Amino acid sequence: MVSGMVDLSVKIGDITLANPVTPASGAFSWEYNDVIDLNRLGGLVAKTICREPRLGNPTPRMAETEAGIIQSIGLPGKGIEYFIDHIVPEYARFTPPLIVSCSSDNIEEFALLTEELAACPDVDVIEANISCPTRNLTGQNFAMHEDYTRDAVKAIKDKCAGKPLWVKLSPNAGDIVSIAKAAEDAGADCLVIANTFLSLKIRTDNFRPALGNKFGGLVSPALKPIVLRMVYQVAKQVKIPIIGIGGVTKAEDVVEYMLAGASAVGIGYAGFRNPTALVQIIDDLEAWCNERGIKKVTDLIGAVKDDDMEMDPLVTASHGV
Amino acid sequence: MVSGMVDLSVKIGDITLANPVTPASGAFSWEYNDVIDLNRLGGLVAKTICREPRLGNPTPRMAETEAGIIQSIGLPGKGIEYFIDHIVPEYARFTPPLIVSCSSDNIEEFALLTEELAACPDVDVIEANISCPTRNLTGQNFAMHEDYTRDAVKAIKDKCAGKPLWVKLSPNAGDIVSIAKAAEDAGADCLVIANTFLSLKIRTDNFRPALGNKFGGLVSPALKPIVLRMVYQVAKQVKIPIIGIGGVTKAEDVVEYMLAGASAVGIGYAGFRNPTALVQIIDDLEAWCNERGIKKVTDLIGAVKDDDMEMDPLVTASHGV
Amino acid sequence: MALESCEKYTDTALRPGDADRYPDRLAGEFLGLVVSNDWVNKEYKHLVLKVHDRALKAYAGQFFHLLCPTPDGAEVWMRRPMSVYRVDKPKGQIEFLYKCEGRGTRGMGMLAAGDEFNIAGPLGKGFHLDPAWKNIVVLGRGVGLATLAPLSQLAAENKVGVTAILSARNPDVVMSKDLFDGLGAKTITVLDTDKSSEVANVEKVIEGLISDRKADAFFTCGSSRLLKLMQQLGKKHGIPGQVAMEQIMVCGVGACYVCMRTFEIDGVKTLKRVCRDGPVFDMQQAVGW
Amino acid sequence: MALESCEKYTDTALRPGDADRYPDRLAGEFLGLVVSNDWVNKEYKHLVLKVHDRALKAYAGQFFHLLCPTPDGAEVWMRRPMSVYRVDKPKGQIEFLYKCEGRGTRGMGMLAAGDEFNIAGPLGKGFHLDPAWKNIVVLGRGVGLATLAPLSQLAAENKVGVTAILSARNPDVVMSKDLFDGLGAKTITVLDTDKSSEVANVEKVIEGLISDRKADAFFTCGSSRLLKLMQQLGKKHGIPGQVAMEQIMVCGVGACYVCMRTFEIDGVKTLKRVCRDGPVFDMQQAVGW
Ligand SMILES: Cc1cc2nc3c(=O)[nH]c(=O)nc-3n(C[C@H](O)[C@H](O)[C@H](O)COP(=O)(O)OP(=O)(O)OC[C@H]3O[C@@H](n4cnc5c(N)ncnc54)[C@H](O)[C@@H]3O)c2cc1C
Ligand SMILES: Cc1cc2nc3c(=O)[nH]c(=O)nc-3n(C[C@H](O)[C@H](O)[C@H](O)COP(=O)(O)OP(=O)(O)OC[C@H]3O[C@@H](n4cnc5c(N)ncnc54)[C@H](O)[C@@H]3O)c2cc1C
Ligand SMILES: Cc1cc2nc3c(=O)[nH]c(=O)nc-3n(C[C@H](O)[C@H](O)[C@H](O)COP(=O)(O)O)c2cc1C
Ligand SMILES: Cc1cc2nc3c(=O)[nH]c(=O)nc-3n(C[C@H](O)[C@H](O)[C@H](O)COP(=O)(O)O)c2cc1C
Ligand code: FES
Ligand code: FES
Repeated sequence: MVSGMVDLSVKIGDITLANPVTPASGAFSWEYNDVIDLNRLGGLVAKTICREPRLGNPTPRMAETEAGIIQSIGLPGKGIEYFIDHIVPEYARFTPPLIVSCSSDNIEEFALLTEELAACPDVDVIEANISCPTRNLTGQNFAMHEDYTRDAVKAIKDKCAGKPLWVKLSPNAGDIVSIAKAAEDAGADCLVIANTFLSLKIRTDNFRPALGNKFGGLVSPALKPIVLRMVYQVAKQVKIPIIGIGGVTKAEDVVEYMLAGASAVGIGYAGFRNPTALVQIIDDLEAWCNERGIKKVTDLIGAVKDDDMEMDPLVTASHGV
Repeated sequence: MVSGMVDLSVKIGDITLANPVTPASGAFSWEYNDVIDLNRLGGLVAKTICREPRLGNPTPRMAETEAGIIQSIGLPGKGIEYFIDHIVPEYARFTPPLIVSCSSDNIEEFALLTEELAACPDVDVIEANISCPTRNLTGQNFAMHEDYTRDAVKAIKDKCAGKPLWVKLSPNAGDIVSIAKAAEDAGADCLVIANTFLSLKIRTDNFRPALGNKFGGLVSPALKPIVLRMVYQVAKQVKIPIIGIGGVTKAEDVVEYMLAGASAVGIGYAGFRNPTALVQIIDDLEAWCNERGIKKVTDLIGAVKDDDMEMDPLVTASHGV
Repeated sequence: MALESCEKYTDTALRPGDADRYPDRLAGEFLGLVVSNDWVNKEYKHLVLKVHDRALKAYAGQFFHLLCPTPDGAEVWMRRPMSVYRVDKPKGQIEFLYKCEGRGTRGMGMLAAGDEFNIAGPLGKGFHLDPAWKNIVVLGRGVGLATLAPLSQLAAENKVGVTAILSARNPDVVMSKDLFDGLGAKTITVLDTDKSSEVANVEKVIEGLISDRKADAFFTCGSSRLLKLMQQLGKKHGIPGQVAMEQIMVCGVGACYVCMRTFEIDGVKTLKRVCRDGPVFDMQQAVGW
Repeated sequence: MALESCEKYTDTALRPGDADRYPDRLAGEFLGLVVSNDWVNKEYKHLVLKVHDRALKAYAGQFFHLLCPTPDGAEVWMRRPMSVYRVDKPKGQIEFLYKCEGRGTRGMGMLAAGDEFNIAGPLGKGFHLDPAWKNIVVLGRGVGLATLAPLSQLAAENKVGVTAILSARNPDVVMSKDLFDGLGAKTITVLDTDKSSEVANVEKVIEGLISDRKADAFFTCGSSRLLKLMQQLGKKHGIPGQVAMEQIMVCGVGACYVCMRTFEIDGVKTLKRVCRDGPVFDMQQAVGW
């Protein structure tokens, strides 16, 4: 690895990340410090917290599928008070900015929760998870609808006390671009694209759903091309930065998301598969940039070459493989 | 394989399929007769035909992804006249019912096309492909919207001359249930769920989209849990039969789709991977049913056991793994 | 003309002998080198791995999270948790005893000497030996014995006497007897074939040990039935106990809240993470295995 | 307690010796048994497979669609098309010559004697030899020679003389010379290292063959530059020709319309499927390789 040449830092609004690699909410906790050096990460992203204590969903909460896993956790947690008193301090020991994901299915409660978090000095960013597909049985959430998104984001933004608000969108929405624009209009400072795909597995041995909650969110490297398409479409239509989440397993995937228009990425699955993956991806990304003489990783953002595509099939078919 | 016990036949409206395994449109042609016995299949499904000749999309039309492929063919074909004169007779040599998929982005043209197909005696079923994500550059199509779906299906149904109309929906829609109901209301006799997921791959060696058409449809066994969830949700809300398409690679997947509420399945990817897969899946399905003493495969339709699920996490967590 | 490859996943794990940038971390990701992987009977295999020093920190009751090779050309998507069966510090080796059953463990069964195997750990809270205990009773069945076996080593190191009751379907699948024997434990085998494994008989055996003051603490793993028996006897005689639990896992480090089990503490039911709050728990708090 | 396995894919292909329910089908899916898989130079390997009788129907210019093993633990999702390099009917074997490059071909490179390898075919339209032709010229470069090599066999069987011009970067990667030589072809090697492979020189060589009446038809594969040269010379002298094309494939049987190339017929450009309309096409109709 050639080192010390490329500048890996990216700015998401006023927040500077030392590099564009962050964990995805719910797939990370300070406990990973047992295995990796958390100070290497672009950011620390806490698991989505709800205002009241929640036990979460029935077990089993995970099942393997043909190519990936479905999971349904149901946002368990000990509530906002415990979180601020006991969990924020765990993260505060480390240097990267702390992004706290939070959620509610009630706008007023969401606003209250935001207010409480914003008042906590160690919280650098509020990430509104308006897209968890498994917090209730129907899979519905604000991010499925343009109007709900706008209303929720407005109410939350009001209570951020000037702290940046990132909004996590759903890949289950039909028109991601309209929803992204609604979130931007309502004051989101960054869009996190995307949460998990609402899914079902039925066991053929006992004819029962494989998960205790019936539905679960599908997580798989296979899904990257879908989410990448969403990031690409949204990036063409909004001005705020985007964090791409879905199927990143290697440095080239970070590059691909950035080319499509993301400023950074979030990683879940890959860190489960290889607990040291995030650190390795940062190292590999640095090496990748240095090998190509890329001086600032931000040069990659939106750099896809898509403006001179040949649309005559008779011409393109005669190009080499 | 124990043979001759289970009755594998299923009825989709008035059409009887000898078994619930059909190819998916665009992933099949009579040319597969070089490799397998087409008379074994539940149905023959022709590639989507458009009224006018089309060259299709620029190459490359396929790229491998982390777990699957993206493809963008663009509905090439020689037009309806050639189709009826030269391609229908190729299929007519075989015994299973012929399902002809057709498409247009214009409702009047769609209706005309339907009329021409319905007049052809060898065509048994008309499948309206209102969901191809790559026939134009935006990925838009009727099946993204409830209203467009209703209008298109109504106009098409009018010209079916009494032949069954199957309507193929899009997994890119946000609210598949509403769209399914709109199609049912408008006269669809069966819902085909689903087409491919709009996706993008960007090459990190040259920063260009990997496909000539930029966007492509993602095809992968990984996607089965998403489509299965859609089939399950729709089956609870409509009365017409459903054909599940997405990631079927083995007999258990057919069972899983049927448990979720499908009456039959369509198969694309698995037949590309293993050209003999469909025949093998039929054999395996027969053996699977016979081993379990299932007398009619139709007993599986909607037989998922989901009505006595334990929703208290404190109780379920104490059940064994 | 070359298209991009679609290779996935970086592999970053420490190999035996690699310099360790973070020697103080409790756990890590390692590429173990397979020394041997042999059948111990028709169902179980025994895997010996040469590992990086950091992996040798594992102690009894902890587990590793294993990235199993594929048995069938398709990928195995999630790691599999597996108790440490034995740590051999002088040789720089750790060992696993496992049942070849599903995709992951069958994939594991394919490993051959010289292969690399990616493991993450050591993870979780292991067994605890109170210095006041002179004699403990270990009761296990099936694969549960793989988890309990290293207790014999721990006890030997702490000069604590062990009686190990090994329950099995038939004499062919009795496991770990040699390991317990070799470390000075007294072993009692109970079998389904001669009905000696029935709860009533096991109860008699344990009551005997209690009378003989050979039961300062109870340890179990692998059977709800046996857990219940030990809970009853523990409560009756005021004997403390520990149980090692299992649950489907994703992260293995305490982040994802997938691996929940129910526990009852002072009459209140709650959920705990098997991977980090356990896998070893206070026996009386466990609500079913 | 066992969870469902998530094994994928049925495997149904015919093994050598299996009874054939459909012996008349033109193609099939086969599990070939690897006889050998050796390096022929630093970049290319030569795979010999024992196959089911139905697979032996393959003729020169046809291809098989190969389900490559994984080089890296993740799955290879699409088959790879590969020309038949040689059919050895007496031994019941077919052979491939291939460049180890991307994931699929590197996976293929890992095959060892005794392994099974899933192939589908034979597919496509191969080379055609006109009974009127006495002498043909074969011009190929790199992996293109793997496709052209079986022409020598076909020509030998039809008592047609062959001149094979083998173009290569350097003497180490000249391929198939032995195969051509062994079947009585005259081989001419042209190299980048001594510049003999430059178009002007190759043109001179071919013009010489035309003067000597050794060029009743042209065959090429693997290089746009050489295709263009042969097109020009063919047009100039009225010599017919055939070219074998490549394109990314999905189905390989003509159903999916992924493998399109542009052809010009009577001034009108059109798309054709490499897998079924080809891979061998009329040389004058090809628009770039
Ligand atoms: C802390 C701990 C220690 C363990 N120690 C051992 C041991 O030493 N030896 C041994 O043979 N087994 C042990 N197990 C059980 C072992 O993890 C499972 O047998 C294994 O995961 C099954 O994987 P599979 O691919 O063979 O089965 P599959 O049925 O194909 O697995 C499918 C999924 O279910 C999960 N799963 C299945 N059974 C279990 C289980 N009992 N516990 C947790 N997850 C499960 C798998 O991890 C996988 O995610 C232990 C489990 C835990 C939690
Ligand atoms: C009819 C035909 C016959 C062929 N015969 C031979 C042969 O005898 N020997 C040989 O070495 N090669 C041959 N090729 C090329 C061979 O198919 C590719 O080298 C191979 O597919 C590359 O796969 P990969 O996984 O190594 O490369 P990757 O770059 O990882 O492949 C990625 C994708 O692109 C496709 N692809 C890449 N290169 C080509 C290509 N040139 N043609 C078609 N698809 C491609 C692959 O199939 C795959 O889908 C032939 C191609 C065709 C179409
Ligand atoms: C076990 C698990 C728990 C998750 N919990 C949360 C959560 O609490 N909040 C949230 O916004 N996303 C949650 N997610 C979604 C991830 O943040 C991420 O969007 C998703 O895993 C896709 O990224 P990946 O492909 O890199 O895994 C969770 C995902 C998993 C697998
Ligand atoms: C190469 C290719 C071409 C396709 N063409 C069509 C088409 O013409 N019409 C259509 O309705 N669906 C088309 N599809 C979608 C398939 O019919 C099917 O919905 C999809 O492949 C998902 O099923 P699978 O997971 O079994 O492949 C195509 C898919 C592929 C891979
Ligand atoms: S497996 Fe993630 S918390 Fe236990
Ligand atoms: S590869 Fe499908 S038509 Fe050629």
